[in-house]
Amino acid sequence: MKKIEAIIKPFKVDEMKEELSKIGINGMTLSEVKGFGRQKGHKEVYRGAEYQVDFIPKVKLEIIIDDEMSGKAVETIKTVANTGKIGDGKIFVLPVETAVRIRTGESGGSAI
Amino acid sequence: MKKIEAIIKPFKVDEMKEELSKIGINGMTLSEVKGFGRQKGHKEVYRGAEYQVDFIPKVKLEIIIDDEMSGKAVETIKTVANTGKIGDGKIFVLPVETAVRIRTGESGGSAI
Amino acid sequence: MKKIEAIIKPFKVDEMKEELSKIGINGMTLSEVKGFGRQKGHKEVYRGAEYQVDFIPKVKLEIIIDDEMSGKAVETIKTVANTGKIGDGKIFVLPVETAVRIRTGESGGSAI
Amino acid sequence: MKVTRTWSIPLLVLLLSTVFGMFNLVGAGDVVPEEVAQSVFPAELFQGKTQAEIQKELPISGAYRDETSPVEETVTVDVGGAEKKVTIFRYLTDIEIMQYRGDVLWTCIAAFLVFIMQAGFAMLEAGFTRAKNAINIMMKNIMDFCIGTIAFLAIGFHIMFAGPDESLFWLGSTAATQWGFPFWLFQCVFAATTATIVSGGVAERTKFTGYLAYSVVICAFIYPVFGSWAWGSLLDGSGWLEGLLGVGFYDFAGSTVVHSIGGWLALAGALVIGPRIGKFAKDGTPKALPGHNLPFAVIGGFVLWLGWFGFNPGSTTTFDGNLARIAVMTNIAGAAGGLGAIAAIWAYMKKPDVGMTVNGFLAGMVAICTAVDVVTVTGAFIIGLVAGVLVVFSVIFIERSLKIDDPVGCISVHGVCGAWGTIAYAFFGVEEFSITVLFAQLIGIGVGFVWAFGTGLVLFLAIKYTIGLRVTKAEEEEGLDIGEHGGEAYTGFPVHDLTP
Amino acid sequence: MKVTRTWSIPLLVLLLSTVFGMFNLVGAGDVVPEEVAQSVFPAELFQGKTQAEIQKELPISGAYRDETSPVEETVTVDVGGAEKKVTIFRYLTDIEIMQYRGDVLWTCIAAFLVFIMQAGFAMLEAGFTRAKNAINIMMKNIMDFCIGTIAFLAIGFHIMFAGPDESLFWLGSTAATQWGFPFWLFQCVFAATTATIVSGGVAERTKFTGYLAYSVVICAFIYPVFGSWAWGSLLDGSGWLEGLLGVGFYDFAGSTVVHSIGGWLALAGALVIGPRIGKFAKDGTPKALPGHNLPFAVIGGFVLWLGWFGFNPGSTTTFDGNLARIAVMTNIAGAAGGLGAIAAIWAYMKKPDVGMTVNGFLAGMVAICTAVDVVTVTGAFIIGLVAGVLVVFSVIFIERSLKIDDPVGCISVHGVCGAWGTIAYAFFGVEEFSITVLFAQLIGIGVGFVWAFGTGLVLFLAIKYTIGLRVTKAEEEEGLDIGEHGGEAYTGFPVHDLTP
Amino acid sequence: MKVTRTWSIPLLVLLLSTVFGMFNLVGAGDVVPEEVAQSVFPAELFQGKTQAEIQKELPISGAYRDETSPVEETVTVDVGGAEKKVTIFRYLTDIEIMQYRGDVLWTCIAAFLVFIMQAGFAMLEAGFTRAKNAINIMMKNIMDFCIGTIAFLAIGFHIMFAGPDESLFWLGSTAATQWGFPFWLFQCVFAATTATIVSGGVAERTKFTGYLAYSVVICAFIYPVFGSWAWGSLLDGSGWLEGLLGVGFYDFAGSTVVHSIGGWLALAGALVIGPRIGKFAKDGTPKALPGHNLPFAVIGGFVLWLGWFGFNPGSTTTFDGNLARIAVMTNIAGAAGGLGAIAAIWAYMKKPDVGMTVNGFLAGMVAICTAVDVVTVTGAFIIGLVAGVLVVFSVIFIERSLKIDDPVGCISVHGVCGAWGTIAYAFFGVEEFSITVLFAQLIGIGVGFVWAFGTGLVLFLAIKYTIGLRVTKAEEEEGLDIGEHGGEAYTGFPVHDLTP
Ligand SMILES: Nc1ncnc2c1ncn2[C@@H]1O[C@H](COP(=O)(O)OP(=O)(O)O)[C@@H](O)[C@H]1O
Ligand SMILES: Nc1ncnc2c1ncn2[C@@H]1O[C@H](COP(=O)(O)OP(=O)(O)O)[C@@H](O)[C@H]1O
Ligand SMILES: Nc1ncnc2c1ncn2[C@@H]1O[C@H](COP(=O)(O)OP(=O)(O)O)[C@@H](O)[C@H]1O
Repeated sequence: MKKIEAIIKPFKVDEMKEELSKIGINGMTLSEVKGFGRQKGHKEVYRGAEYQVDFIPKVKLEIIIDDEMSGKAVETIKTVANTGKIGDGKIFVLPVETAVRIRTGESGGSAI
Repeated sequence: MKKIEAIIKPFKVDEMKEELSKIGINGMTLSEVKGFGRQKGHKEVYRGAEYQVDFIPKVKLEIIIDDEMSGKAVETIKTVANTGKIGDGKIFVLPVETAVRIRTGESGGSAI
Repeated sequence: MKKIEAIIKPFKVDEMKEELSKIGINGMTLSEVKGFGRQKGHKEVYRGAEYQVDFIPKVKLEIIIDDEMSGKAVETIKTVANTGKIGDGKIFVLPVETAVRIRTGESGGSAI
Repeated sequence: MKVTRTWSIPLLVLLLSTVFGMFNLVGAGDVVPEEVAQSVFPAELFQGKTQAEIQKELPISGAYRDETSPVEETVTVDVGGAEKKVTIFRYLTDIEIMQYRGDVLWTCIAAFLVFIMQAGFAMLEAGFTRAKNAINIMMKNIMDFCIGTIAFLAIGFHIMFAGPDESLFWLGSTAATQWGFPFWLFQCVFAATTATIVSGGVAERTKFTGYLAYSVVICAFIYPVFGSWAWGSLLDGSGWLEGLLGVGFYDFAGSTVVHSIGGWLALAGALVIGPRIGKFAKDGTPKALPGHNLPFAVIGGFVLWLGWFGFNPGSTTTFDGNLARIAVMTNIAGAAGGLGAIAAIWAYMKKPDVGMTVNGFLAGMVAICTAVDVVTVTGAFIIGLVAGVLVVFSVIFIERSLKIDDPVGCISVHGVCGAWGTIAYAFFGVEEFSITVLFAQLIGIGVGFVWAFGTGLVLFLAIKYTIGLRVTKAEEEEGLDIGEHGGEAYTGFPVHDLTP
Repeated sequence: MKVTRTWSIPLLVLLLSTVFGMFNLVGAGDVVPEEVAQSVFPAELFQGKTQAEIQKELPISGAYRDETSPVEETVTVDVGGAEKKVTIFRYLTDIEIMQYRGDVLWTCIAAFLVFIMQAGFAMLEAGFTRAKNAINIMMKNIMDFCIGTIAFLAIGFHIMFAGPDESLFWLGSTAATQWGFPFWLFQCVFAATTATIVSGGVAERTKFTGYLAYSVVICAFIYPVFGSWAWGSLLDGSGWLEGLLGVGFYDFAGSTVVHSIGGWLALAGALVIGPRIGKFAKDGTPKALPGHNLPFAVIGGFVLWLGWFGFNPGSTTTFDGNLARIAVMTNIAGAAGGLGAIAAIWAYMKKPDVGMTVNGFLAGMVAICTAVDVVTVTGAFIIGLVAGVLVVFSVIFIERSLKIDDPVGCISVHGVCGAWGTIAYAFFGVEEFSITVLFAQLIGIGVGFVWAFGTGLVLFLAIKYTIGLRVTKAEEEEGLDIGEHGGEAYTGFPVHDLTP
Repeated sequence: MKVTRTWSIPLLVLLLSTVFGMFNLVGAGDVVPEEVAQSVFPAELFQGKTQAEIQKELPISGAYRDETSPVEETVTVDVGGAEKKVTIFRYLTDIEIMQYRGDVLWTCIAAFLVFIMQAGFAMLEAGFTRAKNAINIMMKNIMDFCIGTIAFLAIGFHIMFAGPDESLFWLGSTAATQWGFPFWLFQCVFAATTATIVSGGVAERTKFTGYLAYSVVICAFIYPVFGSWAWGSLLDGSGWLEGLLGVGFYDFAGSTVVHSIGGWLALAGALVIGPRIGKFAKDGTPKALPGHNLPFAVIGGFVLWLGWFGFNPGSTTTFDGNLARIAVMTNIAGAAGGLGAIAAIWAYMKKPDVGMTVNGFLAGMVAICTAVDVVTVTGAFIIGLVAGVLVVFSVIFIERSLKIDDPVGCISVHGVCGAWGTIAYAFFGVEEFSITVLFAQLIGIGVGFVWAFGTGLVLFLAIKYTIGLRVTKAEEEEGLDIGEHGGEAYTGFPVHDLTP
């Protein structure tokens, strides 16, 4: 099993959910994060003082997925999230040892 | 060492913290996430327009734990978080290579 | 490739970003989490009722990094985040299988 | 022949010095009203009409006054040593018209101030509860006022103020004259206040349809009936409490009539509907379910304070110097209430809790309503201070001992401190303490409690077993905003409530 | 000799009974004004001056009244059976001065209430839109009022109210007398309201410089010109709509003059600027872009309600009993509007939506403005109720069928319901229905639409092709707060808007 | 015999035309007051009492007027060519009573408007600071008003307004009459405002107990003492600044007396307590610590603007036409201040910053207070505009050059712009420029600075070394809400402040 972590632009979430559903991914967890990278932040002013805001709102998607599905999932995410502009985000894949569905107690592939 | 990630219902947090303390787990990190899965979201209306909200507030618990404790922890989480209703959540276990306690610089098992 | 997860005190974020930049780390993702650990929370009162708040605001930094850089990164985080007080936080290192930059499609080391 | 005059319009308190005086009806064997009238008043007050003609234009009762309708006045004429009362009909003098306009203006401004209390209550209640129910709380407050206005217009005003002869449904005869309008407006905002008070006690768990139902009944029936007992004679009614034990039950601006009635209705509601999920642990220990936006709640408290400057001083519905005194006493009681509460909670819980402090100044102003027009500075200070302390322990007692879940403390603030203020009148509102007065006040409080709590129980139980009073467990957990109104209050902000 | 008097000052409606009466000029072959004056009024009203001397002190027009400036009055003298009109100049009586002071006080208080509507609009608009644009919305509302004040002072007031002879730029001759001040203040807050209404329709995508530009033009030109047509004679102007078809176009407190003008300008703006990114799917289906703080928006609605108690009753600018009646009708229409809207949206969408309910009570009060001074209770109820239902379907129609993106619904609330209220006058505002009155109202509505929509199109297109009307796509996505104002509204709160 | 009258009650500015006139005392060798009285006034103004009897009922001073207490009036009688002054005692005429009631009503309404500034300040300060301190800021503002009310009641009012003979502690003799109440209320809300201004300068780091201590001292002592120097004679006092250099130090509504005093106290407080952790980098560069809820702050600004319509026009405490002029000038200065500030910050920082814009309109209204009753339209515009520009550079200067941490800019808004407004009087407030007037103003400003800054330093240092002024570092980092009040402002919302 794999964990796919994708950092994407917030307004892509709806489309992403739909496209992932289409390839059979029916579970995911989303969190609101702030990213720092090549995409520059911006200057802000507050009552006469200027300051730099480097962290930009992003969404992190976490999907636990069977090994075989993971390639397709990464592909889909890559396609959907791409706008061609700096800051489109990243996809990371991590190994997962087990997954358990709390409601039923199932574990492994059937849990996700 | 393992990392246990558990996606649970928000109102289970207090009980979870207590039960995990009982079995000797005294550290964890919680984040507020939104989940998509079998549990259906709901329709909302806003000034005459209807829209679908699919992401449901969940809490993600992250616990770094010694290998031997991990089974017990998973069991406990499973028991406490279970309400028998769709949307109870998932537990994922991932491998961890090292852990460091910043304050003391200790690493490995004593760091957690 | 490794994933470094560091739970730190919120007000260390700015300094951390600067110091990590200095050692060549130009990408990271930050999320706002709540931590439970040795650092005790506090009692709160609300209209005559007392209650215990155990979860303390923390920031989680996630950095995906080449294997060779990871040691240096951990060191830097440890130094910067250290205040010597309980609650300074933890650093965890996890294995990562792949990384993809969405914009370009690059993967592996050049993606981060 | 000496003439003294008795006014038929209590509100025209102004001395009409230009027409006062002594005069003789030379050789008057028989007293002709026409003649007396012309001797006492300048001719233009009769607009060339005879006494009989003017009499026909008299409004149904003095309450339906207007700047163009005539008034009736009794003049005592001294005819050769024998006093004779002559009733004279005339139009208003210019100065009386000015006074009338002043009454209208002040009563309206006061009503506007009381109106904005709706916003204050909405902020207070929303801020003291959880984010997931904020829309519902807003909707309840909007509907309280919309329903309150129409229900009071259609039925409540009649019940509260009609005499035996005319109808006040849908304003009725009142609409024919001007005074009915400011008076109705002021009474209408009072009625809506009562319904809104109740809202806090059953917050975060009441079905919206059930809420609408009880709001109608309170504004159209429960409040007006008690109001008619205590205040009916302000227009054409006559309330039996007004003459109680000879001294009358006294409640100038509604510590009991508005606040306690609201508080006891909330008590009935909170009892019938039961506590919110998670409010009490299995062993009965109360748990805190903290409000989601305390600054919002505090500003609501300030807005209520502002509204009280209409609520109390406006209750004279008269443009005169007295309103300033009442405003000052209101302010002192509020400030003392705030200080009393902060001291009490700080001593008891070791922290100056903001929720209790806000409850404290509100409690001070609730308590002062009864005696605010007659109290001294020291009286106002003590009434407020005691209310501030009382509200703290009342909240704690109701929660810890009675195990009643009152999310914003309205039973304590309005019910308990309203009762305290009503009793306090017997100690601080009269020249000399009189046991009769105390009894009258206690009876009034008791009647208020029995009426409001009794009808409240019936009402809430009736709703419970018909259209339903409480939302489902799932809906309560998810929040009423989504379940009842199909929306979220704070889209874009992650709201994470770890309470059930 | 019989004397009757015709007042030259319409607002001094008070009867001066102390000086009324009948008198004879003994043997008067020739009528000497000096003599007549002295016989009708007490000497002190002339301050020892001759009629000619007083006449020189007359203000330019009766509108520039003051408590110390003289007035002109026509007295009809009956000389041996022949009626003769004599014009007399005199100073005010004490009671007239009191009335004047009352007019000033009430007009100012009403203006203060209308002022606070700026805050209400700001809260409503900010709450109904997304967090990333909240600063921008606040800034727009602040600037509306700052710019509105100065632009109306410099130019608008002159355009709207000047007669042919004097200048009202920068207050002009008005500043010389007292009455100009309350009147200007009340008109100024009205003008600013119009600009603010427009703001909602083009929210979340308008360049700040473009916004400032159109705000100036609206307050200095577009609103005052239409205002001069409908209301010019309230001071020294004379509007051609005021005598339309003999009956005159009637709009007491501005359903058309303020609200529809604002609504149609918003329509023009929304059309020229186009919908927000993400508002319509590729197939044209509207998507919800929910507001970020609905409790804030609702409190804004309550504040607007409060403001309306100045807006409508204050439009008499007269201290008299009538203001209460107007306040009551305003309140009834608002309440009925809220009920109408909640019923409509509940029936149609199966949920009692908070946004629509707020729009509903606002719509009720927009609609009642025209006829609020003459309507009955039932009339006010129906006008409000219909407006509440109408606004719901208007919002849905404009969004779904016309594909126009109006973030807060101002086109429907102010434009459509303003028009409804203006028409409603013909049915509920006159004794007997008259087709002429209906036509006059329809013409007024039509002229208002053509003027506001027409000048609006020109204005917004001109801005679009010069300084620019819309922010860049990137800036719109990121939020105008950062792009236009260099800041964030809610630092410290993670704001995560998943809409574009 | 010619009679002229000198009023003993300055506020009764109304001409009593009905009693004016010329009359002869036939053969009067000796002038009998009784006779004169009866000839000048109608009999009912004496209520059948002798002059001696009425004299006994005179209130202690004219300031303690009431609608039922008699007044003293000097009538000049011309006896055979020789002028003689006769003092007459009488009760009020009806028209004087109406005027009195108008004064009471307007003064109270103005006080209500000033009261709501407390809420405005609370919103402004809370919005401009961080979420973790929001409860603390609310509590400070509540306590300012509660403490302010009771401290001013107990001590401050006496210090500020008592003459040598009577006590005004706990209202004292004032409570016996009616006028004391509106006057006290208006003065009380002013006093509370001063304390609240200071709050902003020491926000986010002050111990709550320390805060309470200084709030008492300011309301009970520091403000009233300076107030007594500048405004004492408004009641029974007599301030030495009032006659300064013959022309008197002029400060109509408190640019210096309220605002600068508050501003300089804040300066002292900010200096003694030091900057917030993280405000300045090690090299002294200021860092932004952005406010957590700017829309809330802006609405607070609007509420303050509303309050100013009571603050300035209400300062006449008189019901007359003048209040409108003052309201208009206040409004123009506010609008000009907003425009000045947005232009300045836009030019200087390239962004139209919302915080500065709000400070700008507040600064405009602070500055206009001194001369608002005498200034022209252009004068008001310039005073406001300059204040708007000034506040921007003052904020930047204080932060960047003086390294003082003033979280909401109150030193600049109230201190600096208050001083500017006080100076501006010498240029825009008098017919002809006079160096004496300028000096008088400068001396007043200087005295105010020395007094407020001096006593402020002593006060804050005294608190620092006794009960403690500043919270611990740990508490400051965690937020004062938890440390001082044991709660969080926004439970349910994740608040993540990355600043220390
Ligand atoms: N090394 C990294 N570790 C973790 N997250 C990263 C890393 N580099 C980038 N990110 C995340 O990806 C986002 C996009 O990266 P950025 O460098 O701005 O643009 P791009 O993806 O187009 O190269 C960042 O905002 C950050 O959240
Ligand atoms: N494949 C997945 N990857 C990551 N998170 C998931 C996945 N599937 C489910 N989740 C998380 O678990 C939560 C519960 O899942 P759901 O399918 O709704 O119910 P259940 O756990 O009862 O099967 C979801 O809201 C989501 O946050
Ligand atoms: N076993 C754990 N798993 C995950 N997170 C942990 C664990 N232990 C501690 N943490 C995180 O680290 C933070 C600091 O830990 P704490 O025990 O309070 O202090 P210290 O790091 O000084 O030992 C906690 O608030 C929590 O977020």
